Amino acid sequence: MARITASVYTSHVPAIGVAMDLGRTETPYYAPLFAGYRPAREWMADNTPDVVVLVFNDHANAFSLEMVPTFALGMSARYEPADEGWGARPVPPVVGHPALSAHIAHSVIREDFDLTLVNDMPVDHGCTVPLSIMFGQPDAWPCRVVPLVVNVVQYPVPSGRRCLELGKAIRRAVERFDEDLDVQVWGTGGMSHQLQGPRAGLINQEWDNEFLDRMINDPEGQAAVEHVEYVREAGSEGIELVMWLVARGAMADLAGGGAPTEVHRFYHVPASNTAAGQLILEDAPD
Amino acid sequence: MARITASVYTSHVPAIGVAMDLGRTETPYYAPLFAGYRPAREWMADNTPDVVVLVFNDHANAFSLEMVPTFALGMSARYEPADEGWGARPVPPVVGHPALSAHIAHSVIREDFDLTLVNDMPVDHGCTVPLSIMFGQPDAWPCRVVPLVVNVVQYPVPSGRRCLELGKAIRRAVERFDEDLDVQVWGTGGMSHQLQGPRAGLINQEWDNEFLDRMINDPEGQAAVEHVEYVREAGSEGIELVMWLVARGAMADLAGGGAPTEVHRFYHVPASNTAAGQLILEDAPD
Amino acid sequence: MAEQYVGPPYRYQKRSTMALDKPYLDVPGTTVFDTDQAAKGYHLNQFAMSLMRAENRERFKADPDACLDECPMTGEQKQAVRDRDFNRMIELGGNIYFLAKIGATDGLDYVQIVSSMTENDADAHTEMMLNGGRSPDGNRYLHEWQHERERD
Amino acid sequence: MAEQYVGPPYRYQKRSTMALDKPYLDVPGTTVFDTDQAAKGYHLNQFAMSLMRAENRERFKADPDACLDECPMTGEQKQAVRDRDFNRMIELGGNIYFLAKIGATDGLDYVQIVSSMTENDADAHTEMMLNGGRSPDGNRYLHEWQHERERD
Ligand SMILES: [Fe+3]
Ligand SMILES: [Fe+3]
Repeated sequence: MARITASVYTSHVPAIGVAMDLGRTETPYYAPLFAGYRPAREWMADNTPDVVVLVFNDHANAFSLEMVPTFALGMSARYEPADEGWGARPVPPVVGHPALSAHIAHSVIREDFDLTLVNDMPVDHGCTVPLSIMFGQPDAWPCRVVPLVVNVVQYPVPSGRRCLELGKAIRRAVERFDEDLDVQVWGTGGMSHQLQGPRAGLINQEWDNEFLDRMINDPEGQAAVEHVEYVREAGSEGIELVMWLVARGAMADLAGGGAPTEVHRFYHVPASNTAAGQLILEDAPD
Repeated sequence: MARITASVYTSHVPAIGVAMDLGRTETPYYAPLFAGYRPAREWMADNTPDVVVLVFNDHANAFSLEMVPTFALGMSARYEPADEGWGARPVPPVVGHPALSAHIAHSVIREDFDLTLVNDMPVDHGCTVPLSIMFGQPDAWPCRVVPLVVNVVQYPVPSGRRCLELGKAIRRAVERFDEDLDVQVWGTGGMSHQLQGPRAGLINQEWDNEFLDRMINDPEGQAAVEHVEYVREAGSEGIELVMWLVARGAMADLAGGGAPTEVHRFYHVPASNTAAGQLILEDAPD
Repeated sequence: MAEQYVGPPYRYQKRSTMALDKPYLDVPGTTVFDTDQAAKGYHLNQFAMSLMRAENRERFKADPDACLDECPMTGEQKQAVRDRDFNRMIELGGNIYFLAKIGATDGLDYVQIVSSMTENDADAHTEMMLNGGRSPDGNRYLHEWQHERERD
Repeated sequence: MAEQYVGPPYRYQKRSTMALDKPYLDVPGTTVFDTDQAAKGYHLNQFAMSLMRAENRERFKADPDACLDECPMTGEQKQAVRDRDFNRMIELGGNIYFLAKIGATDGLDYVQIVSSMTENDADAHTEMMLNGGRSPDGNRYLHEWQHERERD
């Protein structure tokens, strides 16, 4: 049977992808950021999963305003990197796991999550930058990906509570999947940033660090926090952090098991307009 | 404030629209069907609402297989009748109510329904045939429409229970809407029919009539019925009947109020490949 | 699990269940369009849906092979479209609401399209419907059709 | 309710609340992209998104007016695009992820696009970010910016 082995949390700032694509990771601006990522990559090299359920938001690349799904699950065998306006990133295509996608869809829709199932979509920096951060620049990504796309762009967006509950449902689905797979759930986006208006550039280091604390120790408490607090404290695009709760919901402690082990935590300002955070939690052994 | 006044249930067979569009309603084949609809039209003439929340499924017209939303809510001011392959129906455009759509979206997403919001879509016979059945052939439809599109085509489809609960949430949303509006919820589709395979043409009159009974007296019981029973007993496309539960969920008795009044019930076989059913329930007075 | 049976009037093969719970696999003469079927029939259905546009219908009528050749369907799917074999299209991942647009392009209505999948022609199908439709009795479970086959 | 205030550096007008509960309206210098904004900005955003395609970017660079004239945006929205006034585009229903493709077409990166909406140029913005970014203190509530205006 499949099992959840860990959850990974990371910002997915496009500029981080650009820095890698253009070979600028050792510049004075970026060297401290990539130094901070190094332990995560080392851990990942020893703990590469078979599949990542990768939670991110689309940034007007796969979905136009015609249809805005709250939760969209990719069902495909392959997802191409999107051209977001600057040309597509020179990274490998993302290889899917259609059977696991279908299983998760059937399982969580039966549990009253009203997914939109997506049979064909490109993936943008929300998906490819976390892969670059964790895996570097291989010729092919070392694992398959089931993309889960959350609407955090057009309000109303789903509550933190709903995201956490979806993560719990994904854990139940994975544990019922009839194939021997190590599965990680990645929550991406954030941390504090605001990309619009006269308040753009807002960074709230204190709030971000408390968020990291609560992701480890009090996810149920964090799930009760209203959207407006994210916007006010962490910037309008800081709302992306609700997606971390999906990954956190998949950990054993929220299903009556043991607490996860913190194997890595990192926080850095700035990456372009954004505070970059990273966290890895290993799931408790059975 | 807005209020729910009644729920209306009807099949939405395309051939019924064709019969009206081509002036064939008085042929021996169709006369009994339209005679049966007459009391509903008369009641409707005296009880025309300001807005109908019209629950239907798309039949590969607004949504391709690219994205399949479980529940999609129309947000537009106007929806054009789709060309489903035979040319668009010669019926008026459907006029929306964007403010009520937005209010319902914010309200039910906050209550953990993971809607897909649709800012631009055509509407197919699932939406226009019920309007024709209830309003005849006016130059303009006499009320506004908020379309709610349910996936009953690509499995997994939402459970009957989930549909009923969505109806309850829509009632709560409507009752909080800050405008003086009479709102009806219409559940459409069904009754028994199967449009594919060697078993096509299946009709189960006994099951359909029990379904009508339970829609009146035991919607919570009906909501517990599994999809496979609909498929087995009422044909593969009989699954459309789960959409009636959304409308039923909006009635007062499921929110602690009085039982609805049955003002009309009608059942007829056949309309093309389908058993046609119709039901009108007036909401209990406050 | 791969089950095979023959129901009137078409030879018919059930898919393997894979990891999903599919209680609907034991309904005879019926293919539930689920995510597995959708994956298999993606291009077939998207092709059929393209016939929503009048200009695509005209093009398909004028030069069906050119239209089919542009589409990344399988050869089997293309042949089923050429044959207008709706049961075969459904077996290969088609869904009736998509496929109906192929029938619409030919000027067929739903009764004509639907009856083509059964033992009846359109007139006999209409007659059956006027007489109350196909009874559910004997048509609920696979084994009921398998018994029928054994009796043949 | 129609509230008006001036925050650095742009004149800025809040929308009416309508029937929706919008607690985010009292965050200064910030427009939350909600269903009302999406309705207002539908064509503006769809236009911007069309610039995902390289050929549309080339066409827009070669003949911006022709591209804008084809699009059912309002005259105000078209002017805001011509002016590359991102604050104004956002006020008129634009969302930054859509609008960023207009900046991308000009060869701008996110720092350049984003800083254009603030009191800083790109270099000063980068400097601010290196120094820890804009502090939340004094930037949480509308009234904090209104006080600032009164002090001016
Ligand atoms: Fe993002
Ligand atoms: Fe239907």
